[in-house]
Amino acid sequence: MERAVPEFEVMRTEALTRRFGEKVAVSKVNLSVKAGTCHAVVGPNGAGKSTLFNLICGVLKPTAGRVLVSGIETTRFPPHKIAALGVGRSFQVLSIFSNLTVLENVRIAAQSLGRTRTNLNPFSFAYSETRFIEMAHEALEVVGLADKSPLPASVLTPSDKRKLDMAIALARKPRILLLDEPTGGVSIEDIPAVIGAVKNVREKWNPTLLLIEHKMEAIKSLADFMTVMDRGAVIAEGTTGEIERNEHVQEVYLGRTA
Amino acid sequence: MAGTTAAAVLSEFARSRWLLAAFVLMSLLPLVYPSLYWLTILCYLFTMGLFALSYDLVLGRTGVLSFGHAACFGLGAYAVYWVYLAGYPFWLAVATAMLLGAVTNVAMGTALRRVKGVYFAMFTLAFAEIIYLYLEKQTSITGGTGGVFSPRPDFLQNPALIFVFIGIVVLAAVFIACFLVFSYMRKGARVRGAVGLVLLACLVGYALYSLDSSVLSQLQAPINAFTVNAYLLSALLMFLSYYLVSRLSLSPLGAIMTAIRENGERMDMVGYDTFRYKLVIMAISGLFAGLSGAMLASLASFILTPDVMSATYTLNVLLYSILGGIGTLVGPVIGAFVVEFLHFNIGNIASFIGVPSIANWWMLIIGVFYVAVVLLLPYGIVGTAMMKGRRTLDALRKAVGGGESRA
Amino acid sequence: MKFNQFETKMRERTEHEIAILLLAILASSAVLTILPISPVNAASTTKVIKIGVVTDLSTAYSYYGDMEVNGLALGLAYGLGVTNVTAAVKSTPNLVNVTGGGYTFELYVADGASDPTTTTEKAVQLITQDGVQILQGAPDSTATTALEGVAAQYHIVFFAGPGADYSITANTFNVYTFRMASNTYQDALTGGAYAVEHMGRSVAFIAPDYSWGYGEVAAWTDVISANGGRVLTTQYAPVGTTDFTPYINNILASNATVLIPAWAGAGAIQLYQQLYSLGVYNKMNVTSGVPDLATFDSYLAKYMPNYVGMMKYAFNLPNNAVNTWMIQNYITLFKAGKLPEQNAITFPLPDLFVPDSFAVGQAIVAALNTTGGNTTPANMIAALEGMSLNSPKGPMYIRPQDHQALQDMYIVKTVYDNTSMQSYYSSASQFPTGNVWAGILKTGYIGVQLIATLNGTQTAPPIYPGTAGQPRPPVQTTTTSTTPSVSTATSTATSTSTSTATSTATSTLTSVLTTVSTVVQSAGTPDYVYPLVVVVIIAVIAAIFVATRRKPK
Amino acid sequence: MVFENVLNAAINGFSYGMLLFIFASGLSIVFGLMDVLNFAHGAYFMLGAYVTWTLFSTTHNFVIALIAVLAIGVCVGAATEFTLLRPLYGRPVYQILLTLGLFFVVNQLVLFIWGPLGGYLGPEDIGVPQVINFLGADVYLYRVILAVAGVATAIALYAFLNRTNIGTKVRAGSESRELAEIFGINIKTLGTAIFGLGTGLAFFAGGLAEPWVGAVPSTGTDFLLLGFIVVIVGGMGSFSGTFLGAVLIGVVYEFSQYFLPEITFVAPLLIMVVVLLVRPSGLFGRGKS
Repeated sequence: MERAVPEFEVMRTEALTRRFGEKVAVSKVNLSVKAGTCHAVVGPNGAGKSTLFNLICGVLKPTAGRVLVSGIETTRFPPHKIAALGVGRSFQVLSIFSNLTVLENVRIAAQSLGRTRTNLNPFSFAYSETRFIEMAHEALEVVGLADKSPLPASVLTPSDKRKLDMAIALARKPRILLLDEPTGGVSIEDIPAVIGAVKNVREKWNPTLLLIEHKMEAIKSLADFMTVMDRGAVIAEGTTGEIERNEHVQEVYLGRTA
Repeated sequence: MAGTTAAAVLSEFARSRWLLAAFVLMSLLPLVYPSLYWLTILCYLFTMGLFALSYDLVLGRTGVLSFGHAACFGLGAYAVYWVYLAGYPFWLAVATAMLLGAVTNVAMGTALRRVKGVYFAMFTLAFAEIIYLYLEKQTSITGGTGGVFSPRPDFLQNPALIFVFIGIVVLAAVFIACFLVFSYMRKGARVRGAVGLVLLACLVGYALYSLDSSVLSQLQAPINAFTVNAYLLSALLMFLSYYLVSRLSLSPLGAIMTAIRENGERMDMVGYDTFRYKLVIMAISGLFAGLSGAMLASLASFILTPDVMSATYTLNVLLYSILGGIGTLVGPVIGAFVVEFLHFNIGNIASFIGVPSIANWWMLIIGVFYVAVVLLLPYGIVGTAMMKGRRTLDALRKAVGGGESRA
Repeated sequence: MKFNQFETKMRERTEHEIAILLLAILASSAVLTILPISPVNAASTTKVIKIGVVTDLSTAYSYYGDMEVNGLALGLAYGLGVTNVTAAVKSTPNLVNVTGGGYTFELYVADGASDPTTTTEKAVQLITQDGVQILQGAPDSTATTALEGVAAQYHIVFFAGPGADYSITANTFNVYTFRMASNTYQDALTGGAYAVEHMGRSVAFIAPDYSWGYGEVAAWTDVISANGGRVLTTQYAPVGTTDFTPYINNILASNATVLIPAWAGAGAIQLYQQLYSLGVYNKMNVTSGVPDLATFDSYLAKYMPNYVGMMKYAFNLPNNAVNTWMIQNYITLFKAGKLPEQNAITFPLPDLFVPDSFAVGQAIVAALNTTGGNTTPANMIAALEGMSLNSPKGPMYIRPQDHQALQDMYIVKTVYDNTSMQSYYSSASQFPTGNVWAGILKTGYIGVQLIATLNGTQTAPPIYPGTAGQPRPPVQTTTTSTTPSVSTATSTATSTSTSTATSTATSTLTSVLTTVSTVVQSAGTPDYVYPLVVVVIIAVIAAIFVATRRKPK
Repeated sequence: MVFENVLNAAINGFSYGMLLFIFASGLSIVFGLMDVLNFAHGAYFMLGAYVTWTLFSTTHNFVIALIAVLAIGVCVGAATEFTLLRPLYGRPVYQILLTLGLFFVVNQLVLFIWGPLGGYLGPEDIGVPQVINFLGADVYLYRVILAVAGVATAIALYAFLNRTNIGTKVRAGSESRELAEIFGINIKTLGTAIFGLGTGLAFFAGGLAEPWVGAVPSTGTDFLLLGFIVVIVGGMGSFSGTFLGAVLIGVVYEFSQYFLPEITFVAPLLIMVVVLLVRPSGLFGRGKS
């Protein structure tokens, strides 16, 4: 279902370009993400989707072009500053703290909201700051891991690990959430659960979602807008419906998965 | 208000009662067993234990491999020498040592923004070696290869000081007694409380009993008084630092350290300036390294050579950590105890097991030791004990009646 | 609540760690008490004197360490009038026994590895654990200096070993230090004077770039300028240099007529090899100390053809009864493989540093005869100062001012020698199996030939100002206990390392303490009172604590 | 005089660099393929020198001794990897500690077997004249020979890595272990072989160094440090990087020894520090960590 979306954009990239030597991973990508929408970035492997995410999050610095998050230029910001602007991100290759408990995984992420003075105070207790623990619980609730919070993260199932990765990104209530293949490496029967989790996040907290996905059903059920990339360049943009009717996209991308 | 602070203080003591017990036990040793030999060695063990502890903050807790730690240690040691011989008070010298250690470590840490992993290890190695080679040439301030005689503060040669320490120890003993009674009052922990009380009473009693004129009269020789006092002071500093560090690992910063070790990139992505936190940790670790260096210079060693800045000490502390168990604060300390204990007593042990000739094969022994530790104790003594021995320890606690004392 | 669980988990973890720490400490302190603290003394009928020898058994100087121990053992045996050395000298690793004349000397040999830190650690261990009453020093000068400090702190007599730095009996001298070996200044007085007289007046040096090198050059420069020579250039090369070409070129450019290489340890081979291959020997006279025969013959001889220089000792240089005795008994032990420190590279005849340590042994016995077996430093020092004795190097005189033994020194020429060895060994079968020198019996070797002997007064180094006036510890009549646990020191004598606490305050305080404790003990209170008192105290505190405790909900 | 010094410094620098290259290329290959920071390498170098010394005194033929020592080194290295290093892949700190242990063990063994004094072969012992006159300057002939030998070894190694089948496998493994395994390369066996090769190179370098620096216990440590510097400066696992790094360090080392002796031992360290600050993974490093 198409939902009514407000018009102001929370994030924009202008002619974003990144080269690795000769190879152009991302070329002149103009992306405009509207608040509260779910914007899917699709494309075959090596289309430069993850590179685009890395550029947005500041892991990589662009060769040219700029990134704006809610009007502020973040092109040269280090990752933690961009995160401080309310950009959360989950990873294609799972990135969690395997040897910590599920709760601690999320709590430590929430703790990053704490003032430096409290974070550096050697005589306070990590666990006496209850608000972070409560935030962590909320994040775990919303992705549906609350019952597993005491377990060490390493024992979780792949789908739960995906959810945990998402919860870590959600811990500090980001306004923009970048999900890099939330269903990647998840077994077929678990995929609905993960998609359900993302849906739940949208309903409960309604962050702006920027989504990389291959699974068509996931895209259909989640995304309002789609941007199709191929060899680093954007080849089509529009609402999910439009893109589905776009032949060019059909034969470039959907043709291969179908 | 007062009530809550008192409660906080009490809970602090409750947390560290084992530490207190260990401290009391060690501090009563010179009374129970007044052997200059063992006191000298244990003083050195404590120093190295603290050094290993400071290294574990960096390597074990934060996962940063640094080969320059000896620079903080050695510069701390020499800072005491310089400041104290310049005529400033001892505490100021120690403070300077800690500061210098911290500054050195931070200076190395600044490279972390760009240099990572093995390259950072090599960078720190070079950094420390340059300092070492430079200062070894400055014969006027470091004594060159021959080194200098350690600065030994006068007040440590005063026999009266020992009673200050005994006062501290008695205080600690009293606190332990309180908690033993406390646990005795708790239903189910009776046996442990009673046993503990009796043991403590016997220990303190025997200590006081053995404090007779023969021991005291021997304290009039400055060297004897110094040895006893240096031992007690080093014990105090080591246990105090251990308490602080273990406290630190419960703090938010401790949690951050662990998370950085587990997954530094993700920490960046969730909004931590990991580089800055790493610098903070380098600074703290440098503080303690400098302190241990100060202990070496003024308490534990007889002479001070620039070698204390050389890679040898870094490699030793690496061995301590691996042997004891990386990341388990106490592990490196124990590792240091074990290695240095072997190092000093290899002669005794050799003659004890009837092969006195191996006393001169230290390098071979330590080498085989390295290999054996790495291959046989992959998680170190404490690591293995904490994984395998957790069950045993619980069983033990049940056996002595503390089974359900955990919340 | 969940986070409480976590906190308790955390606490539990640290508790486990600390528990383990406690256990470990307990275990270690248990081990401490098991291990032998002090070895059992020999038969009580004979007087047991414990001597600690901290030397080098593992690094490049270990050959000197061997000489030191062997010499000391033989010297003690000679002093005790032993006739059958094989019976008198019993050696196990790190412990050598020399018995005779109512004495048993226990030599505790420790390996200081020529590292000052290790050396001091071993010395303190020997003093505090084994309770040695006399200390002997190391081949390395820095280590020897460190040992001086230890001796002063623990108040025991110390004999410096091969470590020849002049400062040991000068800048860093203290009254506990004695030295029978010749020091670098005596070397300089011997070699420098000869060089200026017979080789040329313009001199160049090459020396390692650290304190030992500076000391050497300073001493030789003094002597040379005193004898009317002048130093044209001094080349300092960093320790570990393997390529001396630039320095050699500079020296050649300076047109000096005499080159004096002052180099010891690593790099010496490369230095002499390059002097040789760059033809320096044809262009100028090269002289300096001739090293020990073993090193010389196995490494340096081929690069030092018919070399003339000073030498501390070689078995064929002095000619006196003591030397003969030493050689004979050394050979006896060598053939039996019974030398205290004997291995494959041990030279079949007493080498460079054997006579010095031999003299130490003689001096110790002589001093003990004077003091009646009393080893307190006061008596020993009084007995040793001004002592003269006949050493293998001829008459020796221990100067009271700086405790340096004056002695003969030698100027030698290196020669090919295939006769003198046969006069001591009839066939190679007399060598212990595996000894690398078995071959030289028929092939011969590069030895030395005496050119001149300078007596003790000719080679007497200047007395360093301030060494003479140092206060001696007062002489005692009663022998002191030598329990390993504590060193009973009565005076706060001079210490090179620290300023000791003022004796008055100490003594008064201690007197107070002792009186207190004696009062407590003489009150006739039975021993078990103390534990009881403690229990009562603890109980009272506990009662108060429990009474004021809030009810746990 | 100045000309002579410059000439000698240049020749020594280059040949010392070649020596360092032979030594460090072993380190570099091993690290590239297996990410093992081999602290035992220096000890193997020293051991090589001693073994060559002994072999020569028995065979009286330097070339044979060198070949033999290379073979021995390969066996020793392969044995080490197979028995000790296998269980420790992916745990760098432990590998460091293990190889350190080996370092100490080998040092002590050398002390046992050959004693502390060390052994030295003069070039004339192996039939090479000490000095030859070249443009009026005294030049150490052996060092020229050493330089030539070093270049030859470099070429041989290059050919081995780029022309042979196993060489390509090695390079593939250095790029990515996982990929190599996917393509059916038995990375374990390859590791054993390569560690053997690396150690063999260390032994070989030790043998070549014998008539120059001699066999003394301290050489192990000195060369280990220099070798690490070379490898780091060049970039771990990069062949050309190692070669250039070796020449650079060698030349700097010798020139400072000739013209600025105070900084002889500090200069290489300074270079490493600067290089790391400017290029965090070495001059030719691929930034793999």
